[in-house]
Amino acid sequence: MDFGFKISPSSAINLDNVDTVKFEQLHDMEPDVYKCMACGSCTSTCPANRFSGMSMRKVILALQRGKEKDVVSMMRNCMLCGKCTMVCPRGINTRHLILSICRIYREDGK
Amino acid sequence: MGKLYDELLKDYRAKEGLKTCINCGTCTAICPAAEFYRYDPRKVMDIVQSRDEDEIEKLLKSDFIWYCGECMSCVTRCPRRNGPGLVIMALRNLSARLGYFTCSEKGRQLYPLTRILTGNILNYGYCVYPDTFKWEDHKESGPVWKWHLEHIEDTMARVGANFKGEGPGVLRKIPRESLDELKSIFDVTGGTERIETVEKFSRAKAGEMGMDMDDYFRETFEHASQGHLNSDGD
Amino acid sequence: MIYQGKQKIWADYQKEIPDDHWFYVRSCIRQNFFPGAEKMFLEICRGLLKKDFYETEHHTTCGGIAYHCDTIPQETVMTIVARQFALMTEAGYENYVASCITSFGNYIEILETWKEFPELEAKIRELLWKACKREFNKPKYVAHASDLIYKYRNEIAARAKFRLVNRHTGEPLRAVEHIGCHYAKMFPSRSIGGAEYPYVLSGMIEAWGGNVIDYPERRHCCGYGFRQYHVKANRGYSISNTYKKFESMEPYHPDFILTNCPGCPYFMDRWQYVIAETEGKTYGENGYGIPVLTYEELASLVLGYDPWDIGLQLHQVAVEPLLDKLGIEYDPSAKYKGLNRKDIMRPELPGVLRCC
Amino acid sequence: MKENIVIIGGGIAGLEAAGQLLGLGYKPIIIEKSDRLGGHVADWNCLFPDMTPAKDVVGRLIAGATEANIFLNTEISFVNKLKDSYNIMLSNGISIITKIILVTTGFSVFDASKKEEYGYGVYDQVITNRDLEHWFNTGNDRRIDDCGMNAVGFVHCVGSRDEKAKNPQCSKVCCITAVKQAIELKQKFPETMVYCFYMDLRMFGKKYEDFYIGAQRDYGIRFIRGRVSEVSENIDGRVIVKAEDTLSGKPVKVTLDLLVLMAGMVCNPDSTKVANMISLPIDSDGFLKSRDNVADIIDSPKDGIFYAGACTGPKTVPETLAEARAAALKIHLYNKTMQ
Amino acid sequence: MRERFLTGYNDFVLPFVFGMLFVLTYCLIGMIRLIMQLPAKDRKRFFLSLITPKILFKDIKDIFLKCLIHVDLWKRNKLLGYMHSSIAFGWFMIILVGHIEVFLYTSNLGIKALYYPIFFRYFVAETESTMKGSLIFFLMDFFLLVILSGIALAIIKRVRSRFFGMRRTTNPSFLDLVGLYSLWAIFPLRLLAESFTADISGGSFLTKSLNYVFTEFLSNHANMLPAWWAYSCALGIFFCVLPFTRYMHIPTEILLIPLRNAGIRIVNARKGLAKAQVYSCPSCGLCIDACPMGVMKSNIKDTTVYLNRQIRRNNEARIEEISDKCLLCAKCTAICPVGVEGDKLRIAQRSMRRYNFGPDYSNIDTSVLSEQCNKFVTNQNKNVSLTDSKRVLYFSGCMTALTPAIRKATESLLGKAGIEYEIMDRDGGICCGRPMFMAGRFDQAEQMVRKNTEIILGSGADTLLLSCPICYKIFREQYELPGITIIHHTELFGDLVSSGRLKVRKDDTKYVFHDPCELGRGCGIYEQPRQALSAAGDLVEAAKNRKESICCGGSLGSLTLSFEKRKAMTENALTNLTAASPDTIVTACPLCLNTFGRYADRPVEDIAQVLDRKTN
Repeated sequence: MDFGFKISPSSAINLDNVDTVKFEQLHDMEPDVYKCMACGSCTSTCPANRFSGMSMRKVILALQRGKEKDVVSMMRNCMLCGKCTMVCPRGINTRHLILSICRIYREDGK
Repeated sequence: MGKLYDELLKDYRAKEGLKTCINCGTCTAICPAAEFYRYDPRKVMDIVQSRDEDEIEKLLKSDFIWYCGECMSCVTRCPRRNGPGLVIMALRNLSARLGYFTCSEKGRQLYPLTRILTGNILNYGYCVYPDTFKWEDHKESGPVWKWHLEHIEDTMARVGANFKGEGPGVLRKIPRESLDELKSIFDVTGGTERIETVEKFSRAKAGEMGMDMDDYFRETFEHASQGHLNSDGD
Repeated sequence: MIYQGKQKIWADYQKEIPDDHWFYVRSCIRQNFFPGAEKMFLEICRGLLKKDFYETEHHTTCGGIAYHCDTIPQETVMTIVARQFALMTEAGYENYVASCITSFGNYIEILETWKEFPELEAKIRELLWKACKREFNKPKYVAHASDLIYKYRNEIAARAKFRLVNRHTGEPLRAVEHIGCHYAKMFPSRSIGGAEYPYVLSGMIEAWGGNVIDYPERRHCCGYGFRQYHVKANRGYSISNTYKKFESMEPYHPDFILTNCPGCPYFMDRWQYVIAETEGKTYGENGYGIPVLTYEELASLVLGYDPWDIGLQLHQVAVEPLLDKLGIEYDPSAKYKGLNRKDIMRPELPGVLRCC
Repeated sequence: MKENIVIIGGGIAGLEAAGQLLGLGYKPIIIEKSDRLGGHVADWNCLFPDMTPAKDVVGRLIAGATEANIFLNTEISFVNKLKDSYNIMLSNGISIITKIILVTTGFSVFDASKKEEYGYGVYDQVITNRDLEHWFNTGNDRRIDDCGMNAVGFVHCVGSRDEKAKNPQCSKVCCITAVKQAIELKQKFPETMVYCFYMDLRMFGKKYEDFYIGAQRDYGIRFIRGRVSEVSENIDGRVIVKAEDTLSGKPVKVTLDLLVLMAGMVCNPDSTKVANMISLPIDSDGFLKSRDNVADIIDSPKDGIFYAGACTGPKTVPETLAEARAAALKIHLYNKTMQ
Repeated sequence: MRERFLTGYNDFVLPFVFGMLFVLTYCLIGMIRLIMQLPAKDRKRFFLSLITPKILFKDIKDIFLKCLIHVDLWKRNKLLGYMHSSIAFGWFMIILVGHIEVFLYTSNLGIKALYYPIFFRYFVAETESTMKGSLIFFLMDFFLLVILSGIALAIIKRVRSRFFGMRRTTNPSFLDLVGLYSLWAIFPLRLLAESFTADISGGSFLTKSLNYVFTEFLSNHANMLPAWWAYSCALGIFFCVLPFTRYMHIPTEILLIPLRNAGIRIVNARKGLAKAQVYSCPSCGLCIDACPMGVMKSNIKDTTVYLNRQIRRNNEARIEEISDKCLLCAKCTAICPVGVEGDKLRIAQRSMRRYNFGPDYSNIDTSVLSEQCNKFVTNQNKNVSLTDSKRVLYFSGCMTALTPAIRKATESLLGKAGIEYEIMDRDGGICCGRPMFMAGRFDQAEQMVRKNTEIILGSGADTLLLSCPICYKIFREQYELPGITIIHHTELFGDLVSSGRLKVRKDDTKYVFHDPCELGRGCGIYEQPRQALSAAGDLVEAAKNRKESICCGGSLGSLTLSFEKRKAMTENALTNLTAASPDTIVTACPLCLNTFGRYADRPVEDIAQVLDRKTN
């Protein structure tokens, strides 16, 4: 029976269900990924931010929250220019991190 | 007219609800709307407290402020004694007054809501009344409700209601003089003016959308675009 | 769960409730959907317990739903409420009891706002005079009807014909309570038991022999959301919230749900029907739903009233499995009859949800 | 030097001040309500940033103060103001006349059960920072599964920065304590996922930031910026925590085997009691009011009465000790001018 | 001439013959495969070059100068140069003269031609006719001596490389050692063998003299046979191991030179030119000292010489590590005696990486970006406004956004010089593509190049001005911007200063100029910045400068070097720059400015800042 509306899935991030296998793989390659303190310097300096909403801070966060699809769409316009690496106060090598993400994760977010 | 923020702060609900937000997110964490809509009450608070006129105007014209269910769960938990739910009410009030509500799909729903609810109050003295609670518009009310409506004299009598009767009791007929008093209250407190404002802006919007008011009613009452709920577009 | 910990908190939220002489105002939604509940409230309080409850036909809606649907300004709702207070004052009462949680929250909120902004109260008095030529005293005490049933819970228990015990197993029934959001969330101190572990319904269940189950989403809103239900386009929000609650309570296998809010039993009852029809999922045993009762209905049942006299036939979810557990005798053929067993047909049966 | 100096409170501030005063040739009197010295620090296991064992610190302080007159299990019954001195009547019947009082009554740990939504005292698996330290010390707590746990959470700012809890102040040390405890827990249970729910991380002290970086990089502790809104218990008795992941703007929930509440420092009711007896003012944050919060934090507005430590606000151990030393010196100079 | 043995054969030639045949076959097959691996276009180009006299002449000249004389090494260090050329040239001469000798006196060699010239002295006896060849005898002994002196130096170098201007040398592999020792053994053994027979077959000052010494002890000529066997064996072993050692560079370089002269570039990371380069690496280790990463010992194994070795071994894990770590400063390329392009080789390796997804810029609407910088285009008809002066479009670049002082100074100078300009990326733009290119993701870089090209061509400018050498390099190399001059601000300001359009006040500040990798080695700009700086103050030079300038350590080239690990490199670069105690370090790259600024003990400025401060 169609009532004209339906149940919507929750937007809440359930950390119990987040698959961390790939993130652990990433962490093995990029131990510094844990060092992000979400200051947002990378986002504010990113030239791709205005085009695809790229934000390294959000990328790191989204990966830990199992939102891989968001990551791929944010990274769509990353130019690998290295500004985020330059400004990161925690010295995270974000450029290599980006390349590693491109190697580990897949476009369909799987 | 003054600046939007100042205008907003004239509302007692904003006065009560907006102190200083520290962006801790306690409100969003338990917000039923944040869980299913693309909505974050913390951001609403942050925008309002930023006093950024452009952002506040955008907010007033957006769907964002219409997602709240006014359950007030946020009020319980805020460590700074804010009431995001109250601020939302003030924002909606302002949006309705200024006619900004017609700029968003969820805002435009104010038209059917006003027609149904104020109609019920002024005609019957109830917010919800069987004569206007049609099964066709509320299929979820189930076959029981359909049956109940079809035999309402009997079902009401069976449980001892005073349906449309004189004197006190369940769903009694509210005396004419009381309804007149309600109308008078609406007239002096701005209730009538609000109904007219909503009507006026909705009429303009309906014209813009090329609809007559009945179509506009159905459209705003029934239509939900993609992108509001979290499930949309994923 | 540490019960003593909850008791400690309950001790901090006990309010004094006058025993008698109340001015009673009704709930819009309950009159529509659970007309028997309000009838039973007065029946129990007046008829059984011999308390003084006054009702006037001149009272109206408090306007709370319209207000929370943002269709009327704050001044309008305040003046409507002021008129209700004027009716109380004119009738010579000081204790005001509301049948509706939205109203209850509305009254409390208005009184608190007036306390904080006395100029607003003065303005409303002026407006009321202008509109209706009435004056009012603020009630000395505002209660919700469930507060009173809570208060009388032991008296009711003493007269009870049934206890909330499964007749077949002898085990106490597992009850889930759901408190209307506006009962305690805005002003926890005006409630019984506070906002986090409200005691008003738990107290009844305990007093009548049942077991209260605490489940993770107990505090979550039923999903009414005012405009999120009244506008058809938004009802996905409403059902999603209820669904979340049912998913959370499912592992505890509750025997029934007790509510104190007008909307909540309607939504928790009807959304079970919609979930069953759209998702094919039912939460009760054997394809039934979980019966959702109001506190008056439950009180009436334990007091031995006939289930069809109190209007349980107007629930979509069948209450019969609960009645069987309680050992309450009922006449299945009388369920959908009118007065004097007048045949008025019966509702269609839903496709998935099992009903009687 | 016959002058009586009364130190109210035998925590680390009282002990350190007593030790210093002994060194200056005084014979201070310590009045301690409980049956042992060392105050809250004695309940702790290790202290940041160098993980110094708390018992070493307390042990050294006690050793340095043994020469003082120490009254344990003693409370102040009342205080009479004489012309230029105070007559202090103790619960053990002794009365002391003194011109100099040092208030080192310290703080109380916020009663976490007051934050009802976190369910301390209601849910089995919710403990406080203090409970955790107790477990570090004794290894004895049925709530902590020695076989390891799946996930543990820390909630910062419990009863701090919270107007509803009537304590809008930052409790200063909880951030670093949470990070410290998270690391210690992770050292014991390396497989456990540890989450910290914070509003701001206030890593102001020496080497605190290193601690924080280490917690992230070396221990993989997950920091979630969002205040926990509600805790509930699931059918297995584990707790479900709800917060907003404010950095992604989405509600977040997680099921935990243990939730540690970082209960903050609030003013010790005993401080208030003492303050009432000697008519000392209370500051707007609920702690004792100093003559000046910048230049004269250890001076009360009354001559001859001094403060040291957390009775005037949340303090770290080194800050408390520094104040105690400063107070001892101030008392010494005050005594000289009196003569 | 008289043959001592009628057969003209002895078994001892077999090791040599076998080795020789093996190595010749190996090299021939290798060469054919390599040439076949070239893209068809390149292959055609290569063959064409071989019949183009000018290029052919250059090939021959280069092979002679580089392979035999090792001119590059002479320039670097005389001793090192002599060592290499003595062995290479000496051996070449011995082979040449030996063959001349054989062909002068013998005919109808047949199969014997394979070994006869090598072991000539064993098979022939001295006669009247051979006596006429005393010049040849002398030459043979002379070159042998030359070689022996080279070998002696080589042995010393193994112990004390510092004498040869090298701080560090490579760690030879086992086969390298076998090759090395057999090579070292060849010539002393030849001396020994020829000396034994010098009284019969003749000889000159070296062999004859030694023969006298030997005959004192050993009169039986039968004793000479083991010496000849040993000589042949040493040769045989050397040739057999040659393909598997660094000595493979000897034949490969002969191929590499014509390939390079034909203008072929690295396309495939492992095939064609890349392969030729890898095998041309003589493992001399010059790149080790050149590498700026070398300040940290752990990085020594990540230099180009080791990259080549790992590529030859197909050690993928190490190849990835080495190629990703490199700063791409290209200094190894600049100093490599055989012309291995360490930077390009690494970028090629990076391009082999497989990614699951990659950026895509098709969604970026360039028209929005164009609108921000189309001041030279008149609105109505989209025509370029015609003004006489330069229409400069200034692309400051991503990195300059982090050093706004450069942009501010540049704008100010442009204003002072009265040049009409427009900024292309005032609110950020699209990256030039060079960093992406350096990561080996060519397609993505190409997309960015196209997007920027659209914007630039639509801007109506005639000059594209750049502040960042990283951008500058890719704009010069990959962009096709017809009618638009691409210049770096050092060039522009250098010209403006020389032409007097910018009047710079000179004072006695001592400046040192740091040549940014991409500007100097990358684009060959060395003079203009120095000219401009000389006008502003006293220009001193760094210990290593220009082509050998040391990378600041901040380069985007490296993908893996962490922030902390770069510090030592920056400090080393700073020590080099401050050798002459300058007051101010001047650079012309935002990245260098940023990096040096972090650790320098004295002011670091961009050249634009210096000039701006000193002009009115």
